[in-house]
Amino acid sequence: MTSEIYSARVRKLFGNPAHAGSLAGAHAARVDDQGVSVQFFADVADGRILELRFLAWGCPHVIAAAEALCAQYERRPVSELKSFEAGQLMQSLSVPVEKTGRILVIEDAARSLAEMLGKI
Amino acid sequence: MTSEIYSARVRKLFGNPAHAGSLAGAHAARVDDQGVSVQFFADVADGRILELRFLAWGCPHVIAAAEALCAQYERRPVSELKSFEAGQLMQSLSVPVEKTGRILVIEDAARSLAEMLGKI
Amino acid sequence: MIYLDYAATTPVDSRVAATILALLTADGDFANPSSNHQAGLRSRAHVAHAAERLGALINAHPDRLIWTSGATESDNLAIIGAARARAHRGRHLITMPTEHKAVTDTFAALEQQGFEVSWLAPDSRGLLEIAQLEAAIREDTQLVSIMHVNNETGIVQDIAQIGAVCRQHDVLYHVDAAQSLGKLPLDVGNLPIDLMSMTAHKVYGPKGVGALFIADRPGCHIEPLTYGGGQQKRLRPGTLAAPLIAGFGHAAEIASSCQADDLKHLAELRDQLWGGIRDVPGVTLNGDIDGFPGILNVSVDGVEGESLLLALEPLCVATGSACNSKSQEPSGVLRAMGLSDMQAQSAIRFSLGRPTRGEDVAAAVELYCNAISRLRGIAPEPPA
Amino acid sequence: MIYLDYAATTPVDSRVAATILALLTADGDFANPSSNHQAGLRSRAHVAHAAERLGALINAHPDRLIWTSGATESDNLAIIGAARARAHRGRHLITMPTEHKAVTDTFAALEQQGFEVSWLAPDSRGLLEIAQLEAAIREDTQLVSIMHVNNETGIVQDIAQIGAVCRQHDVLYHVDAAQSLGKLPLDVGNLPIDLMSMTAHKVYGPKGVGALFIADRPGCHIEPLTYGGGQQKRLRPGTLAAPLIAGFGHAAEIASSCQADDLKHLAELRDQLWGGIRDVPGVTLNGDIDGFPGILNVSVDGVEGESLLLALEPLCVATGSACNSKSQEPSGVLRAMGLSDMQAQSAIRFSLGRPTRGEDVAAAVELYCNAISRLRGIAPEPPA
Ligand SMILES: Cc1ncc(COP(=O)(O)O)c(C=O)c1O
Ligand SMILES: Cc1ncc(COP(=O)(O)O)c(C=O)c1O
Repeated sequence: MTSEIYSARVRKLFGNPAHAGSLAGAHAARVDDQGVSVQFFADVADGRILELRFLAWGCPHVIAAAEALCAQYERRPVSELKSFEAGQLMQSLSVPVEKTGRILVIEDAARSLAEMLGKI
Repeated sequence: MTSEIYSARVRKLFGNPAHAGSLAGAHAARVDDQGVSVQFFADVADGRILELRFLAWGCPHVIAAAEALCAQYERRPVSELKSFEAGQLMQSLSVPVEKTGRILVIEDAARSLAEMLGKI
Repeated sequence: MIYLDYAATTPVDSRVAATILALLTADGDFANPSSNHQAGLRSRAHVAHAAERLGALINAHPDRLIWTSGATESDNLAIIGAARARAHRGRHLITMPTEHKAVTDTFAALEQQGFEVSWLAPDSRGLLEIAQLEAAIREDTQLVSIMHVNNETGIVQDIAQIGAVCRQHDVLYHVDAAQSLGKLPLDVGNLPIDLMSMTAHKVYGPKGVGALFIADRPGCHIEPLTYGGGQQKRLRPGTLAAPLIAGFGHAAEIASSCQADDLKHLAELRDQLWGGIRDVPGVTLNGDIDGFPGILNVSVDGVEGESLLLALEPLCVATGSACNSKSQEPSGVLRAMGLSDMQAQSAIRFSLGRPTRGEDVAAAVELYCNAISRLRGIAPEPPA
Repeated sequence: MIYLDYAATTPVDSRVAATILALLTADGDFANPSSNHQAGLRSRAHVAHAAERLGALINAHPDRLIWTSGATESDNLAIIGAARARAHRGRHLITMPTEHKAVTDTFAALEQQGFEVSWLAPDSRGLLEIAQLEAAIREDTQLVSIMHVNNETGIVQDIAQIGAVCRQHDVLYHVDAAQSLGKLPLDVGNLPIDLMSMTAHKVYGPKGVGALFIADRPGCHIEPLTYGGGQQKRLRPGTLAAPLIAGFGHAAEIASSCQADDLKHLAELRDQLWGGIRDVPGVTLNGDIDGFPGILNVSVDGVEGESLLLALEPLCVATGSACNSKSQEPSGVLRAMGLSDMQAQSAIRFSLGRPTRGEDVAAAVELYCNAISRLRGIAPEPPA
C-alpha cells in the first residue's frame, strides 16, 4: 500500500498548468480515446515550435503529462517532438501502469501534431 | 452477559466458613456424587442440634451452601433439618441452574443426617 | 484541510476517546472480558454496559446484539449466516445493486455457491418500488437485504414497508444501517427487521467494532462464519475488544441524546451547500433532496471526476464510495440509478457531520465552483 | 489485585496507547485509509508504517500481512481459507487436540463440511512427535496447523522441524503464533511457515486487531471468508482500523527492541514462582519447565479448581484457557496430555508479563500456598 497517488511533480504541474489554453489560428491536433481528450496547439517558425499549448479532459496524470510535454518541447525543433515517447514521461511523473493507455493518447496527439508540423 | 459469577453472600460464606470442620465423636453423614463431596457432623441433645459442622470438596457454591445450611440449622430442632429443601438455598445464594445437581448433593447429605439423628 | 467526508468515517468523539483510553492500559480495566477473575468481571461489566447503551439507541434487548469488527463483517455474517441457516428451506435471495459492496459482493459470492439472487433495480432516485419487491418474492425466497440510508446518495429506503412485505411472506429482512445508526430514528422493537448491521466509526465511535442485531423470532437464526472460544453464543468468537465496544456504547449514547439536534444541524448545512452549487451550470443532484441530509451527491457536466477531486484540495470529499474509491470505475450505485458513465464519473459526495460548521460549507462551495471553472477552462470542446 | 494472567490478555503499553489516541479524534489522523484525499492518505501512511513494523518483527515483507480482528479470525481465515482454496487437490487436514479453540473448533467445523481431519495426540508434555506427523501425512493432505507456544502450558512446538516435514510433502503449514509473537524469535523469512496467525492484545497492543502472514509461495493461497469493499487484496474487506493497526505496529516495534530482556525477566520470575510452589505436596507441573517462561501451569491434588480460583483472590490467574473459562469443563488440552479430569480441573495457569515484578510473584506464591491449605482444611477425606 503506497500512500501517495500523485507525485509532487504531478501535483505541481496539475496545480499550475502554465501551458493550458488554446492558440488562435495555430496548428492543432486532437485525439479522443480511452475516455480522455487531448488537444495540442503549436505556433511554429523555421522548424521550431515557438509556443505549445494544450487542452485536456482527463485525470490529473493526463493533465500533468500534457503540461510537462508542452513545457519540454516549446522552443525546440519540431523534429524533436516527432520522436517523443510516452515511456520517459510516465517514469518522470510516476504514472501508475494502469494509466498507460491514457498517456499513450497524449503520445498519439503529440505525434500527429509533429507530423502535421513536419509537413508545413 | 452477567458480570458477577458469585453473589456477595456466596463470597462472604465462602471466604469465612465459620462452620467448616469436623466434630470428634459426633454423628456424621456423607454423600459423594456429581463430582462433589459433602460431610455433615452434628452434636445433638434433646432433639436439638447443638453444633453443626461440614467438610466439603466442591465449587464455591457448594461450600457456601454447606456453610449457610450449618449456620441456619444450628441450635434448631432436628425435625426442622428433616424438611430442608435445596430450592430455597439455591435462590438465596443465586446458584446458577446448571449447578442444581451439586446443591442436591447437599440436600441429600443433610437429609440423611437428619434421618440418622431422628432415630437416636 | 476541510473534511466533508463524514460518510466515509467520522472522528471519534473526545468523550468516547476518553472511554476507550480508560480501558487500554495497566491502570485501567484492561482484562479479557472472558476471564473469570475480578479483573475479567470488570471488563465484562463494561461490555454489558455498552450493550445496554447500544440496545437503548435502537430499542433492542442487549442480548440480541452480537459484536463484530464492523459493518462489513456484520453484513457478511447476517447474509451468509442466514442464507446458510435457511438453505434447506430455499435458496432464493433478494437485494439491490445500489447496496454497499459489503452486501453486493457477499450476494455475488453466494451466487457462486448455489444461491439465486434477484437484483432489484432502483428508480432514478435510487429507491425501491415496493411492488417490485412483492413481485420478486417467491416460495423459496429466504432473505431480503435492503439498506436504510444509502452511503453514496443519502436516499432513505422505506424499511418499515419493506419489512412488512417480508413478514407477510415469512422472509427474513436484513438492513444495513451503517449510515443511519444514531442519525435517523431506528426502533427495531417496532420495525419489522430481523437482522441489522451497524458500525461504530460512522457515528463518532472507533473503527474496528460493529454489531449485528438479531431479532428474537422463530426462524431468525444464522450460522457463524468463524469458530472458536465460544464467545457470543458461538456466533462470533474471539476475545471481545472491550475498549472498542465500550467506545461504541458511549458513542451510541451520545447519539441518542443529540440525534434531533444533529439532524437539524445537518439539514441547515445541506441546504446551504446545495443552495451554493445548484446554480452552477450542468450540476445535478444524485438521489433526492429529501434524503438523509448528511449526504449530498452531485454530478457536473464536462468535468473529469478524479481531476475534480484533486482540484478541490484542501477539501476532503469522496468520489464513489469511500470503500471502493481506490478503483477508478464509476460508481455502480449511480450507474444503477441510470446515470451515464460520464455523469457517474464526475460525481462528488459531500458528507457533513456533527463538527461541520457553516464556514466549512462556504469554503467547500467556493472550492467546488472554482475547481469546475478551472477544469472547464482547460478542457477541449466535448467530442462530437 | 495481582494480575498474573498475561496469556489471556496484556495491558496496552502506554506508548502504544498514545499512538492509538493520536489517530482517534478530530485533531488527529482519523480519516478512512481507503479515502483518496489528503486525510485518507495520511491514514494510509500509518497503516503502511505499521505493516513495516510488524513485518520487521517477523522478517516478512509488509505486503504479506493481512490485518484481521484478532488471532481467532486469523486462524479461521487461514484454515478455512486454505482448506477451501486447496479442496480440489485433496481434503485431508492435520492438527492436534491441544491447539487453541479457534483452531480446534474450526477444524471440527470443516469436518462437518466434508473434510477429513487427523488429530495427532501429544506426548505427556504436550509436544508433537515428528514421526507421528510424518506417518499422518497422506497424498491428499493439504494443511497442517500446529501452534508455536501453547496458551495453556507454554510448551513450545518445534515449528522449524514441523514446517520442514510439510515442505517435503508439499503441504501448507499454518502456525498459530498468538502466544509467541514478540516473545520468542520468529523469522518467517527463514522458517518453513506458510500461514501465521498473530494478535496484538497478547503483546501489549490493543484488542480487536490481529494479522495473518501469508507466504509468497506457489500454492499458498487462501479464499476469503467475507466479501466487500476490495480492501486487502479482497482477502479481508472492511474499513481498516488504522488506530488499532498503528497500535499493533508500535507494539511490534517495542517487542522487537525488548524481546531478549523480556525473556530473561520472565525466566527469572518463572523460576521464582516454581521454586515457591514446587514443594507444596501434590503439586505437579503441566507441560515442561523448558517451555516459554511466561506461562506456568500447575495442578494440585485434593483441591477443587473453581474454589481454588476464588480462594486465590485478589490474584488474577486462569483455570483452563481464558477463552473458554466460562465453561466448567476441564481443559481439553490437559486431558489430551493424559491428565485425569480431577488433575485437569485443579490446574491453574500463572502467566507473567513485562510489568510483573518479584513482589507480585512472591505474593502469588503466598496466596497459592494459603489457598491450598485452607481448602484442604475444609475438605473431607478423599472418597475411597
Ligand atoms: C452502507 C454501508 N455498509 C457497510 C459499510 C462497511 O462498514 P465498515 O467500514 O464498518 O466495515 C459502510 C461503510 O464503509 C457503509 O457505508
Ligand atoms: C494460541 C491462541 N490462539 C488464538 C487466540 C485467540 O486470539 P484472539 O483473542 O486475538 O482472537 C488466543 C488467545 O485467546 C491464543 O492464545
